[in-house]
Amino acid sequence: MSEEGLLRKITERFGDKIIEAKVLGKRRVSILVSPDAYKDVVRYAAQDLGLEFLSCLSGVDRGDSLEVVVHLGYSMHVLIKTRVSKDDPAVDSITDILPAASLYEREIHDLLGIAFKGHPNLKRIFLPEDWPEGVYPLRKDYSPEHPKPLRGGEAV
Amino acid sequence: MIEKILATVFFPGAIFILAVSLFYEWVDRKLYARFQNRVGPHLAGPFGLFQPIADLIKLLSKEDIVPMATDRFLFTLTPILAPALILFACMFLPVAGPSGIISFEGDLIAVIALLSIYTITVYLAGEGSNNRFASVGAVRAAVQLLGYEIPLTLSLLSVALAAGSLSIRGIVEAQAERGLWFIAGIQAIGFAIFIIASQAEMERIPFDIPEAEQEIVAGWEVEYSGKRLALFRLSKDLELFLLSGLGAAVFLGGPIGPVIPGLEPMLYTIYFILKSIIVLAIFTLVRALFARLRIDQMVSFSWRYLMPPAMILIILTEVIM
Amino acid sequence: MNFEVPIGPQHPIHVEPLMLRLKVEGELIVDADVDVSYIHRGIEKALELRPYIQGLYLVERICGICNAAQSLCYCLNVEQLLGKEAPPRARYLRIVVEELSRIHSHLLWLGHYLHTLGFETLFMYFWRDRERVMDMLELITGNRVTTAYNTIGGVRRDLPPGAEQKLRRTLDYIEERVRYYEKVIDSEPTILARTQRVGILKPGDAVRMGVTGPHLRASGIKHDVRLDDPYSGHDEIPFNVITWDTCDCYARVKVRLRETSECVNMIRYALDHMPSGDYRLKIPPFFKAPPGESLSRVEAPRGELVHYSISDGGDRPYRYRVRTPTLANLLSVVEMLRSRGDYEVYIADVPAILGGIDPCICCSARILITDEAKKRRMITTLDDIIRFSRGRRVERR
Amino acid sequence: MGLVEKLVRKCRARSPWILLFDTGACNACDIEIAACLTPRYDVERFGVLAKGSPRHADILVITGPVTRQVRDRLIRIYEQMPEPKYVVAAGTCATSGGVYWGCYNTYPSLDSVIPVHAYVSGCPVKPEAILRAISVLVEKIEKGEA
Amino acid sequence: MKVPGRLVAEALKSLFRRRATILYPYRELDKVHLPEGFRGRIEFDRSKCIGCQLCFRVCPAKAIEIVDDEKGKRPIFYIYRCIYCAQCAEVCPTKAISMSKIFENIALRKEDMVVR
Ligand code: SF4
Ligand code: SF4
Ligand code: SF4
Ligand code: SF4
Ligand code: SF4
Ligand code: SF4
Ligand code: SF4
Ligand code: SF4
Repeated sequence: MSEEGLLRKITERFGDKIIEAKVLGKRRVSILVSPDAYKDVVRYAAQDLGLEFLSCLSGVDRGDSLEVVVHLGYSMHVLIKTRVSKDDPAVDSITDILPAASLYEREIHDLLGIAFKGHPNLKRIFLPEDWPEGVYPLRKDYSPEHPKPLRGGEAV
Repeated sequence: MIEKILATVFFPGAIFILAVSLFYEWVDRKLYARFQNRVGPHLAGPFGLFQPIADLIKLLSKEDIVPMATDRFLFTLTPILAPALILFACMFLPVAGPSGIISFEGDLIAVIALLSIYTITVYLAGEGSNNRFASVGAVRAAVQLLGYEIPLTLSLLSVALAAGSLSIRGIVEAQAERGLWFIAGIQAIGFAIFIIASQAEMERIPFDIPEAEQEIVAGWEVEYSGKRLALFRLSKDLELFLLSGLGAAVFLGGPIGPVIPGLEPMLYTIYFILKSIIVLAIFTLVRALFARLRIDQMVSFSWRYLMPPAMILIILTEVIM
Repeated sequence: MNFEVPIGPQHPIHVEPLMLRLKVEGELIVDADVDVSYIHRGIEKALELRPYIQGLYLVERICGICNAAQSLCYCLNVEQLLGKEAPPRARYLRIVVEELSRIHSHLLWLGHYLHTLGFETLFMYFWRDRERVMDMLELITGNRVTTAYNTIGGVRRDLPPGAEQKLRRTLDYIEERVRYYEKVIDSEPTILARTQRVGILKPGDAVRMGVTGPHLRASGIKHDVRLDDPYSGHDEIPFNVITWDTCDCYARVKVRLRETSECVNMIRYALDHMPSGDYRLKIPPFFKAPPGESLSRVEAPRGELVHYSISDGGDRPYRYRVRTPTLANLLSVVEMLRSRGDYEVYIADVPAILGGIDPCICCSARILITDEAKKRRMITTLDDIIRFSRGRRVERR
Repeated sequence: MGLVEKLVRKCRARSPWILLFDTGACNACDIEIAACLTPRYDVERFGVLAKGSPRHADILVITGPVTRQVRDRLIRIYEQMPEPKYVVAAGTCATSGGVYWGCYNTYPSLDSVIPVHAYVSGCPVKPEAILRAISVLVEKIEKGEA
Repeated sequence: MKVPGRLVAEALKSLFRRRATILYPYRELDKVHLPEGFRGRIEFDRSKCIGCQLCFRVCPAKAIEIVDDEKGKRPIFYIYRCIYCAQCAEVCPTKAISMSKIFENIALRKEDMVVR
């Protein structure tokens, strides 16, 4: 299946739910979908297009919104993205379609604060237990104390 | 009387046995390292000979920690009891002559019994540290006992049967009379069983299940540190000496060998040490060759592969006699 | 008895702190949870703070064992952003170093796994032979483990004179040794007893759980990024993807053994067909990457490695996402450890499952027990739980 | 200094048992320390044994920057060790945090958490450097300076 | 074929073979594998430096501090922070920085690990 063919299949099937679809390069395809269709697109890709292997799930802070990126496929690498607003961000969990997503969803929940609706066990995974609630290190508004250049060998 | 006390305390008694068993630990470690193409300890003393002593003294000099949760009584008693038991058993070994410091008809059985009591001490040591896993580790030691004890006993008994005596002295003398060691002949099977079963008794690979690998001294030992740990290590070394000595005495003719008149007592000791080092080398080799079994595999292994030959052996010995 | 058994996060020799929390009812594990937070350093955020050239060295230190794969993936990613491609010679040199470090990683794993099984001597032999590989890595890159070899636009140095012969000699040696070890492992009953039919992961489950790398191939699935998505001239180099279909720990040993020989052949081929020419592009140390996103995948020794980056046109990444193979494989552990329906997992299976997948997890062996009845917490090692569990089984019979 | 004390020091110097603890390292230092146990380097020469229980160890070898989660555990392990105890910071991370500056989850260096007796810089430390560090520390112990 | 203890030949052979161990810290220093191009402790030639601060900007570990001395801006290298990547040596326009073969960077006090 070629990159364009794949895109065509998905856009035909989901029509205007697809906000943007483009080919990033050889074996790389990116699709931006609206949050309500997100789970269906993933299901379609995984079950009907045979992209059943979830290789990664990423979260991105896009400034005004938060983005979830699903990476699917062995050879062809399809990125299915969706964006949600920063206040009360939540998307559907895809763990029931792709169990592999469960750790990644926890990671994103932990670091970016996106809630995954329907995740069976959305607990902290990376951050320490005493990490303050509501602080998400991967968001742009969080910045760790940035050590200044050295003085006498110690960052000040 | 004085002589007897001296013999018990110095040569060939406690002090000598302690020294030799520390030496045996060195031989074991060094050989093991050589099998692995390494050097092994070599900085403490010539060729690292004093390594075990250094370990011991260091441990003795360390801070003594008694964790709160432990049973103080057992925590104090077992580290003393364990080496004492084995040391006592070592007294039966014919180190400097055909008979040990203590010798009576049936002392072979006494040694076997002492080994079992030692395992029970280990069990208590684990229980005493009152750490769930230490105590369960101790239970493993006890379970393992069921696996190896009967083959071990049978292999020794068949030799006793062949020699017509239940005392170590009797067995040694029987070999001297025939001019043939028991390992030559069908008792070789017994020797093999003895080696494997002792490996389990000493909790060494492939049966170091209740004991962790040498790097993770865990299990029943996990809560012990400093002096107490030193005593447990000592009892391990003594056990090594006891079992290789027992093997040498029972299967390799003990201290008997060609004698230069007038030098007997010395030669006895030399022969005994040499032969038991051969047994020790076999122990070490076995340790280098296998992966660790799981305890269920260990138990089924010994019932399947150790028990039947041991049974057959004892019947054969009976028939031949 | 219902208590929680966290495993981790400290172990004597080789440690990556990781904690598995197992909820057990008697012998049965009812729930498993993984806590990898002990190594979480916040690298993804830190990458946003530094220029690309500095990020390269941080990425190498996400994990020391696969550092060559990590830095390669990073370089490919940034090169994609810049729209450049490394020259052919650089690509081949990258393969040489990548495969060398794969050999080193596999030998390490094998020795390690045997050590997990209590086979000290083979562990020593494997690591002894691995030293030869480390010498080669040091010769080519200047350091034993962290190679700092790949750079944006190529590699940082050419093969030093005389390295090729030495490398070939080492390869011959390794090939012969690996063949010998395979024979030993295949004939040693104690090893077979501990690995065969232990920790089975069926192909279907493996895919569902997103397992990658040798672990996946040991479940009989033929996937390898080098084959499916060639990234550094792998389409020019012939190699076999090793699979094994018994799906157990033995298969994982076999796959890694065979892959080691395969790596040897790949390096030989790369040396034979080494293109001449430049080994790096001239790229200034500081640059701004054009806006866009890029994604690179590399077959690291432990599986597929994914780097995904977004640039906003600045001199440092806007977002850099790293998905390491171990995290992908970890999930299958968690899933395999959870009893559901008629699929039952006992504590007794924990070491088998963990050890078969990744020895480091197995070996980050500290166990914290929370005994609900007694409200007591204790720390011991994984070995105790192994013993504990095995023993339980025996007692039940 | 009495004879006994001299002997004890000597024995301590000849039997340093180590405990390795990874406080968030990248594994490279860990495997290099593991390599120290294997035939090429063989630390057992010095009488070093790698122990699993803090109760049995004399020297605590730390690799990696100290992460927030591991800090309390590190302190606990340090406290569980019987005196006399020594700490070696192996690798740039442990000595100073090294490359992990700006990571929100790490402490700046090991010596801000527990006392350190010897520093070994290297990324990763070459096994020889670890051997050397142990021998340097051991000499200090023997002289009674550490 | 399953044969227990197949390794016995190899183990016995190692008994008589030369040890694989290098008796490093006390003997056999020359056997330590240190190839050309090994990245050890930084060596800094102060006279060559022109004070461009490139090394400072590129250092991924923040191991370099720039101080003002009589000649202008000059770097100080804190070895205990250095990750031996040699990136500074690579960018230095005058090759004032080079990587030596010193790998034993051991100190009992941090302050001893500084290169000026
Ligand atoms: S089993 Fe554990 S301690 Fe032993 S070498 Fe492996 S990782 Fe290290
Ligand atoms: S790679 Fe993962 S675990 Fe490591 S620092 Fe980054 S987010 Fe944390
Ligand atoms: S699997 Fe991940 S953590 Fe392990 S060595 Fe590779 S990159 Fe590092
Ligand atoms: S804890 Fe497990 S993996 Fe680690 S050494 Fe022990 S048995 Fe091996
Ligand atoms: S699991 Fe992987 S990353 Fe973790 S310690 Fe092991 S090899 Fe390294
Ligand atoms: S010092 Fe370097 S090699 Fe060692 S743990 Fe830190 S980053 Fe890894
Ligand atoms: S070698 Fe690397 S870490 Fe060290 S001073 Fe130079 S640039 Fe910095
Ligand atoms: S890059 Fe070289 S010339 Fe420039 S400041 Fe650094 S040492 Fe001096």
